[in-house]
Amino acid sequence: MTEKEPSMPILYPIEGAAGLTGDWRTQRPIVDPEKCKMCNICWQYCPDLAITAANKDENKVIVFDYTYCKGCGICASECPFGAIHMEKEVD
Amino acid sequence: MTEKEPSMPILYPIEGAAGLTGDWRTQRPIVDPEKCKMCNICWQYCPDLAITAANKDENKVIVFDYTYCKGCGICASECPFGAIHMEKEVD
Amino acid sequence: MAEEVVMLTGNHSVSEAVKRVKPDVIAAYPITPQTAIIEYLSKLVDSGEMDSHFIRVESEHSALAAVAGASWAGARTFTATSSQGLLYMGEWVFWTGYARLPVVMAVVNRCLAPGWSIWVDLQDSMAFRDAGWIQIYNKNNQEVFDTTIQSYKIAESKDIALPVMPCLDGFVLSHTSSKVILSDPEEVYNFVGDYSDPIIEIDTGKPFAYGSIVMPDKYNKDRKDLMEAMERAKAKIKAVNKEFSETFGRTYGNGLIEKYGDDDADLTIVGIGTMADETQQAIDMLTSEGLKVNSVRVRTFRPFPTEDIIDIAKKNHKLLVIDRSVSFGHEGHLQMEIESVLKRNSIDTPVIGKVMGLGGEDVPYTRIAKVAKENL
Amino acid sequence: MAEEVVMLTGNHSVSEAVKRVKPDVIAAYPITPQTAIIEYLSKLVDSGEMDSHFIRVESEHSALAAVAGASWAGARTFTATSSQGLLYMGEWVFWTGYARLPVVMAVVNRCLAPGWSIWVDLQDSMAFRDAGWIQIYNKNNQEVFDTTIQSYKIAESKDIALPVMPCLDGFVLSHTSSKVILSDPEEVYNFVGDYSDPIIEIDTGKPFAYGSIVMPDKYNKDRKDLMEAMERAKAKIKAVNKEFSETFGRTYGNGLIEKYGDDDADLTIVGIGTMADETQQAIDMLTSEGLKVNSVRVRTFRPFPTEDIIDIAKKNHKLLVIDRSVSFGHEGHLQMEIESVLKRNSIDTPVIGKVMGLGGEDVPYTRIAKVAKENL
Amino acid sequence: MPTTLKDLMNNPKEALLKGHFACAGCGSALAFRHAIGAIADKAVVVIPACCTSVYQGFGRGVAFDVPTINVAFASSDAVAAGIKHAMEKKGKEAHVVAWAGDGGTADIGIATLIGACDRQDNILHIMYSNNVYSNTGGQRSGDTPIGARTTTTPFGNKAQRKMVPFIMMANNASYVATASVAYIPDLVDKVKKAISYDGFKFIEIDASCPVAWKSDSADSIKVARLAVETGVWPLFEWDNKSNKAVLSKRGSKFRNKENRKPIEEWLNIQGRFKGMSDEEIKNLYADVDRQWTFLEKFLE
Amino acid sequence: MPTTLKDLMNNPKEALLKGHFACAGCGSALAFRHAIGAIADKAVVVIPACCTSVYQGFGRGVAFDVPTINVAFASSDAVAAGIKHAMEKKGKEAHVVAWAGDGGTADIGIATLIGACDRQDNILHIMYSNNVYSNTGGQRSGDTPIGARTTTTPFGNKAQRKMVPFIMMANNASYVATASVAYIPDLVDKVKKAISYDGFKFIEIDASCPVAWKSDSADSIKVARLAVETGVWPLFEWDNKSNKAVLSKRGSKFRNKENRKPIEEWLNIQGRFKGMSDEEIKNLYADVDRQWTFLEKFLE
Amino acid sequence: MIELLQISRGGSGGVTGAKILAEAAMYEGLDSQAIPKYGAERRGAKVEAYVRFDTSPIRIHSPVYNPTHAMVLDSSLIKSLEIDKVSKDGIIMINSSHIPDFLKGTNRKVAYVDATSISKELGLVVSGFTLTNVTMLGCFAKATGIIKIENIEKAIEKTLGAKIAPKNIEAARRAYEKTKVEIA
Amino acid sequence: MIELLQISRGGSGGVTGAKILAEAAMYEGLDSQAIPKYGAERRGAKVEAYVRFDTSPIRIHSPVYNPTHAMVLDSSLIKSLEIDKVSKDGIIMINSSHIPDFLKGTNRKVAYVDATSISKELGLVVSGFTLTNVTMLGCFAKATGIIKIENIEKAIEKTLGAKIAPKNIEAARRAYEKTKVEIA
Ligand SMILES: Cc1ncc(C[n+]2csc(CCOP(=O)(O)OP(=O)(O)O)c2C)c(N)n1
Ligand SMILES: Cc1ncc(C[n+]2csc(CCOP(=O)(O)OP(=O)(O)O)c2C)c(N)n1
Ligand code: SF4
Ligand code: SF4
Ligand code: SF4
Ligand code: SF4
Ligand code: SF4
Ligand code: SF4
Ligand SMILES: [Mg+2]
Ligand SMILES: [Mg+2]
Repeated sequence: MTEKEPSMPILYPIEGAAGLTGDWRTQRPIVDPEKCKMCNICWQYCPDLAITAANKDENKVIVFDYTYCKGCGICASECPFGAIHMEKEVD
Repeated sequence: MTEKEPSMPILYPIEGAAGLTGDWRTQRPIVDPEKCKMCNICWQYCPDLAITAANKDENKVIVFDYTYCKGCGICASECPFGAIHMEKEVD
Repeated sequence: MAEEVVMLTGNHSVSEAVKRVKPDVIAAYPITPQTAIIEYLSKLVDSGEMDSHFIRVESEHSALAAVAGASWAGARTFTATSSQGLLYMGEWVFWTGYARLPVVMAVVNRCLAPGWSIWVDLQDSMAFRDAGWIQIYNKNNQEVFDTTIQSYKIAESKDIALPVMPCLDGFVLSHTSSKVILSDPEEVYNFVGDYSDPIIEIDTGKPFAYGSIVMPDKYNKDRKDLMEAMERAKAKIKAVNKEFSETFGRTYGNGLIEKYGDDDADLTIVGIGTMADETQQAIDMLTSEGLKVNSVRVRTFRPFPTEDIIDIAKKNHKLLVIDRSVSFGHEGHLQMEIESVLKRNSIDTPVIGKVMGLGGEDVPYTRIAKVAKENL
Repeated sequence: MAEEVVMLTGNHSVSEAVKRVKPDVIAAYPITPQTAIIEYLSKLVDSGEMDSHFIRVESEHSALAAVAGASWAGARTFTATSSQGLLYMGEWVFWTGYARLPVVMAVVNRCLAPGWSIWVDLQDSMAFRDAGWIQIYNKNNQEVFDTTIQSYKIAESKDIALPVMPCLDGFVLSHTSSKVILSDPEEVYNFVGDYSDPIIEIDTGKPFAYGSIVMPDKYNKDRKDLMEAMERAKAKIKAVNKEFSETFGRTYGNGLIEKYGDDDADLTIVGIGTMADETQQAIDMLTSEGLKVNSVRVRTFRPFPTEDIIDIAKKNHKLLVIDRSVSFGHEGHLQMEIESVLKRNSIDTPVIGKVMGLGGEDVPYTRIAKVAKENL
Repeated sequence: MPTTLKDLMNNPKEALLKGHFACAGCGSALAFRHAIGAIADKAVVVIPACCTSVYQGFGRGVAFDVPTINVAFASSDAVAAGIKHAMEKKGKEAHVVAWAGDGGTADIGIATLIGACDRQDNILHIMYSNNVYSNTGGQRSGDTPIGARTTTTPFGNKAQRKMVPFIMMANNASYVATASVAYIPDLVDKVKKAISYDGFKFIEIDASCPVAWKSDSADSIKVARLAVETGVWPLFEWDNKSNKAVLSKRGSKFRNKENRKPIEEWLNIQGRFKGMSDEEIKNLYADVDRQWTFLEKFLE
Repeated sequence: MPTTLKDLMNNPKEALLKGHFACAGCGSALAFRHAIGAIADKAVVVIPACCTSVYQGFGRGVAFDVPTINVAFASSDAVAAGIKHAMEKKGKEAHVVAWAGDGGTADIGIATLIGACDRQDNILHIMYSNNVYSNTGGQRSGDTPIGARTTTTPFGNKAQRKMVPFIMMANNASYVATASVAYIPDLVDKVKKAISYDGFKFIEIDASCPVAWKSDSADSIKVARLAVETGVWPLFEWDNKSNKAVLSKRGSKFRNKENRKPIEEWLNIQGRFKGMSDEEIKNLYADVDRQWTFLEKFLE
Repeated sequence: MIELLQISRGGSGGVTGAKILAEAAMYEGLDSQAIPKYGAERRGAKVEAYVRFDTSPIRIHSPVYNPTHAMVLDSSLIKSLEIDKVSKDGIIMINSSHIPDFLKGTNRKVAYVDATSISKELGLVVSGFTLTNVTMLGCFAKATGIIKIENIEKAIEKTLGAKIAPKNIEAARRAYEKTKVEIA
Repeated sequence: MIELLQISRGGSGGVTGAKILAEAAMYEGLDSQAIPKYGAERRGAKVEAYVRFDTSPIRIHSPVYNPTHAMVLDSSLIKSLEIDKVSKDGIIMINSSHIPDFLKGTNRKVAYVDATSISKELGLVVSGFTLTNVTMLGCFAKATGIIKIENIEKAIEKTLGAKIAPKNIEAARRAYEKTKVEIA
């Protein structure tokens, strides 16, 4: 045995540490660009960082990252303008 | 081995559990029967239960139990009437 | 209510046994994979199905402390833990053993951190093999149920007066459902007996002080008696196993070890826990290939079944000892102790040791068979 | 400041060594008979004589936790405990060992309760022989000083990365004053080296996570490396002992064991701690009576000096192993492990085991000599 | 200047990465994202056994972009203190945070917590409370509200709720605050304020757990907001310089009982309170009153 | 009816016997004598490692005439709870008392203490404080006053004093009180009152230790009295029904700072404060003020 | 010995389903085991469980590596099934109204039934999750023939209790009737 | 090997005295040990300590059972001395102005000096306790001749430091001069 560094339980930061958690989703959030006022309340409340913030200056509404969005529905519940709704995932 | 009861570290209450602690004393309390008003303040404060309480009805002043009195001097300090003083133990 | 045949996890098997022996006081703290045991007992107590006091303590240290307190007060008690929880109550594990309190504590074996792992190995309970506890390792959920019951009968007999730790492999038994015969509650209770004449009992009318400072002579007297009680426990465990078998028709070897296959084998695989059960499958496979192999499951690691190990070693030609725990800086636990027994008794039978299955690593019987063949 | 020759207790010897290696962080909790170690260090820190942080924790569990935290952050650390304190930090003892943190913790051996006793036996540190710590048992205060220094050099080398536990008999060493040569602080520091390239170091610029959940394969990889590090530690301890001897002129056998008397004895007394030192007196007495006896002191119990034990057993005719600790339900610790080594290596030399000196029982050399004669 | 949503968005570094292992709708993960995110460049987190040890992910890597040390259950603050002392000794700057659940804080971990507070170790303890031992399947903790059905109180918890913030005030922490996942900028403010204090700082966050609370994951914010609006969870700050408590802006109007929503609104959207008797509800109201009475003593 | 000296003298049973192993002038032994003596016929005491484990005597027998269980340091309340539950289950009456030092209460034992309080286990915890770990030779505890020289703070303790009674109030014990060996009838009153409450009760007694305090053994009462008269040790009671604190008769006038003696009078008869700097004395005054400020919130 | 691999999503009752199946086997006179794959379960995430059946006592404690049969409770999970590990003679049971593309051309024996619809019809929905665990037991009984539907029903009754059992029994029975077995 | 039993009262510095003696022996070129009797010490209660001296390294760790010499720091403790255990050739050293009755007729070699008076004269009093521990070292030097008074002084200096040492050295020296040795 010539190994020099001790073997230790160390992990490093990566995206997708628990896999592509979008797979867990049974319903998905959909934004209505008409209704979105780009307030980013939804962005703030997403526990999964699965919302790319809206940008008023560039007039861009929010975008979901379905690779990781678990479909909790918080964004839909919390959007003050009812701009998000949840849809059942289809197989 | 026929012993039935398990061997356990159990002790029972006795007087003199730590021996005759009067031996530790380097000074001893002496009561002045003239001054003692039988208020029993000293009795109350003795951590060693080495004072037999005074009895006003029977006109008995306090008595020290030198077998156990460690000579702390609390009784002398606390007697409101200066009825107790401490004397060096002689060999 | 009579005997029931049910599909049950190991954890539930513990709880069902505990329910039947009617402890006065239970105190426990949750930890994976032990939780279901105490959740079920909480429910039985809160619903009134069990007439016990359940103390929801804030840690394992307090769990065993509370249970020990109750035991000093003459109560029948129960607790359960696992892994880090067992370590966290470590001071009390020794305390309870040295104090000769007949506490029963189920240990759901799980390996120790770090890395963090919730799966089985036996490092946790093995760390307390010095502590004055009887340790009984189980092979399946039926045995878990039966051993838990037996534990009370062993612990509470005055000539033993030792705490007992029934151990079950985490997840592999604790969370796996299999068939369990739940004996009639009344019969079980009668088998164990009530605990009305306790080993020790606090009584405000008859003060005593427990555990004050002791001088070395008294200290050694107590330890010697503990050592002897462990020795006596061997016969006791065998007797209880026999009586249990007469009453309920189920038996686990001679109580201390369980043999499988014929004597005079070229190789005897000695193991513990579920791996030793799975070994029997390997033995069948190897035997069917014409090999002369058999196996032994060590059921009680404390007291250590010295005489049985001698017997096995004498009757067979080579031992392959499989450990699921190890003392870092030396060897596997079973291996070391078996070797020491053979050495002490000048028995030449060779011993080969293997440590396998740490950190929940699965060891299928095919692998056991392979290792056996390599060492035949 | 140069070398000093002083009259010192074992506890002070530890502190003087610690002072010289300049730990960054010390955390400890008082317990008899360890207290003087930390009282002295508190004083040195508060007076500015030592440039360390001293954390006055609220328990032993937190003492080792704090020290481990500091070690993760790349600090050189120190703590000390005893008996119940060691048990109370038990979870962290395993944690530190498994985490490969190069912590040094002096253990002042004291027996376990109940009954309550503050005197020596080795039951406390022996309870952690599985935990992945190097354990070095000392015979006198000079060795206590020297071992504490050596511990850092062993623990902090990258190919070892294991915590080290220098052990000293409570009161018998901790409170007894005897002559100790305190080596020059600068020389000591140079011998140990600084700890500027730590085993591990938290860095906000380079995040990592330590101790998350691991799968069995990784878990086993880490444990295997721990096992191997223990194996490597044998050579390391020997090398450090040798280098120490070259630097300071003091040596302790080969580092793992210390032999006394000539080989080819009819009886070899194997022991540990101060009882093994006192045994030398018995050997002198017996030799002067014309008996062929010698002795071996096991200095490191972890890693276990397997090869040296083999060597001893081969060169002599009978071993009498004296334990100051025991696994209830089996036998003395040294005895079992020595027996297992001999069995494993097919060595016929007979082994006789005796457990003596529990709970602070004094075992004078005359008694050792008597037992030796009975077993010649 | 109070933190705004814009400030949050301009935060240069995230502490939590996408693809972690928390359940959908986990309040603890959300709290971690923002609380640790607010100090991500210099944070070191110490995590005792709890859901956070699991949701950081496993096997391939971790979802935390800050140094993370997972430790034994009853020791987060001691480890954090050790780290902080070592880093100070080595001249390195860091905000060392003990991030623990309610169990790891209020129950098994409280001796370490109080010990570190007593020494005024220069660290921040953040207790995220989901009111139970979520990681082990939802057993009662000292922070479980009266009436909650947990796996060890299947017929409803009877014991009073332990108010760790009060204990920390009594223990003279340098800064104590409560926060909620429903009020993220307020939470971030409090974290930033905490690290500006010397000595031992403590924040408890009400962090929804849809699993243990048997609530809809979409309601995770709603339920936390209702806790504040019903008076169940007072939002306040206290420091030992003033020995005074101040209600947070978003929660101040609920000091007045008349402004509070009925607690039933909070209860009814959570499965864990299903089947609560009137008696239990009465006891819960009384326990909430008790908490306010205590807090009132410290309010202006 | 408050207890009188006469009542004490008529107490049918002593809990402490002559010839125990406490040092001459030990405040703890005196406190034990009366506090446990007041309930001697039905008391069961649980004692973690502390001076009391030693002074009960050893080898031949014990000086305690009540059932006494000596237990591991960090567990007195858990053991007491276990005993109480067992005796209740068996239908036996008993006042189970966890009798512990300041170290065993405020430091290593505080998780057990708070745990039992949280569950409202029906026991009484009596903490006798000599402000250090006397049994192990006088190391600092969480209850050590600022400025005290201890064996681990040889140049004076800097950390604030931990007020366990306040922590127990914050933790909603059913009854909390402070007492002093200088006021024995008051102490006895409080013990008797405590056992009349259901649930968890807590009393802290200021118990002089001539050894650790480096004071004359004859001054054991004087020094304790001065602690009250200087305001260092407020004598009060609190219960969770009222959430109000009441100053005890003997100590009430010291609420007013003008009635207090200078703290220096208390300091000067104790060797442990020798060499205190003006700065330290100022800090001590400030810490005492802090304690009163906290207490004031609960006084009428 | 027959070994089943069951794949489901956390929160859909897979572990309970496996246990009921093992219990039904017991009534059938077989020895059996239900093994949840050990680890943290997350609602929606993939979860495995194993069931063993044998005519003699089972002494194996390992997870199942090479199942005889496989059962997938959520058709979206079919892609995660490692078909090669399933015995060539075994049956792949799936909650689907049709044979999914993924299986087509594999030449495997596939049993399928739209358990989701059945469960929904019967209101077997908990917090937005349609529970198909029990429903699919009907499919198992039909496709494998190892266990009689009556014993499945008995096990459902015992495990779920008089209150919830009837709906579930009905679901299993409907699935039993509607299950189709084909070679894909 | 020479072994000393020292008897004193808790609080009178017996342990320090023993340590200074062992240190003095070190300067004398001897190996030495100072062993406090292990246990809880109480002010005023009897306390034992032991000192060993040898020309070769000491490997014995036991307490002393059969001392060569005995030294009693407080004359009131003389009655607790088990004379039979002390070597017949040894010396019994006692802090007393005369040979106590207890020793009279024992035919033992007794060394005595009124250490209390010497200590008092020099103000060696701490919390009411007269410290005779160091003073009696002078008696030891004189009576046994094992250690030169100069080495005792050096050890006192080293242990007690420049501030307190002088008085103590003076006390030891006075005791050295005043010690009388007689057969009792
Ligand atoms: C000493 C010890 N006891 C018990 C456990 C098991 N355990 C792990 S996490 C946990 C519950 C944590 O609860 P909390 O702190 O509230 O965090 P949550 O899981 O709710 O996030 C328990 C009991 C453990 N890991 N160590
Ligand atoms: C786990 C553990 N740690 C440390 C000790 C050592 N110890 C025994 S008593 C004591 C101090 C007790 O202090 P306190 O509770 O204040 O009581 P006091 O001695 O002052 O009466 C300590 C540290 C122990 N017995 N167990
Ligand atoms: S909360 Fe609604 S309005 Fe605001 S950014 Fe999100 S989707 Fe748009
Ligand atoms: S559903 Fe949940 S996870 Fe998905 S984007 Fe909305 S808040 Fe984020
Ligand atoms: S205190 Fe004084 S007056 Fe009162 S009884 Fe005692 S001696 Fe007499
Ligand atoms: S001197 Fe002390 S021990 Fe003696 S009687 Fe007076 S108070 Fe009691
Ligand atoms: S169980 Fe609750 S706290 Fe834990 S990860 Fe899931 S939602 Fe979060
Ligand atoms: S050290 Fe103090 S508390 Fe302990 S017995 Fe002596 S006087 Fe009492
Ligand atoms: Mg929680
Ligand atoms: Mg104390």
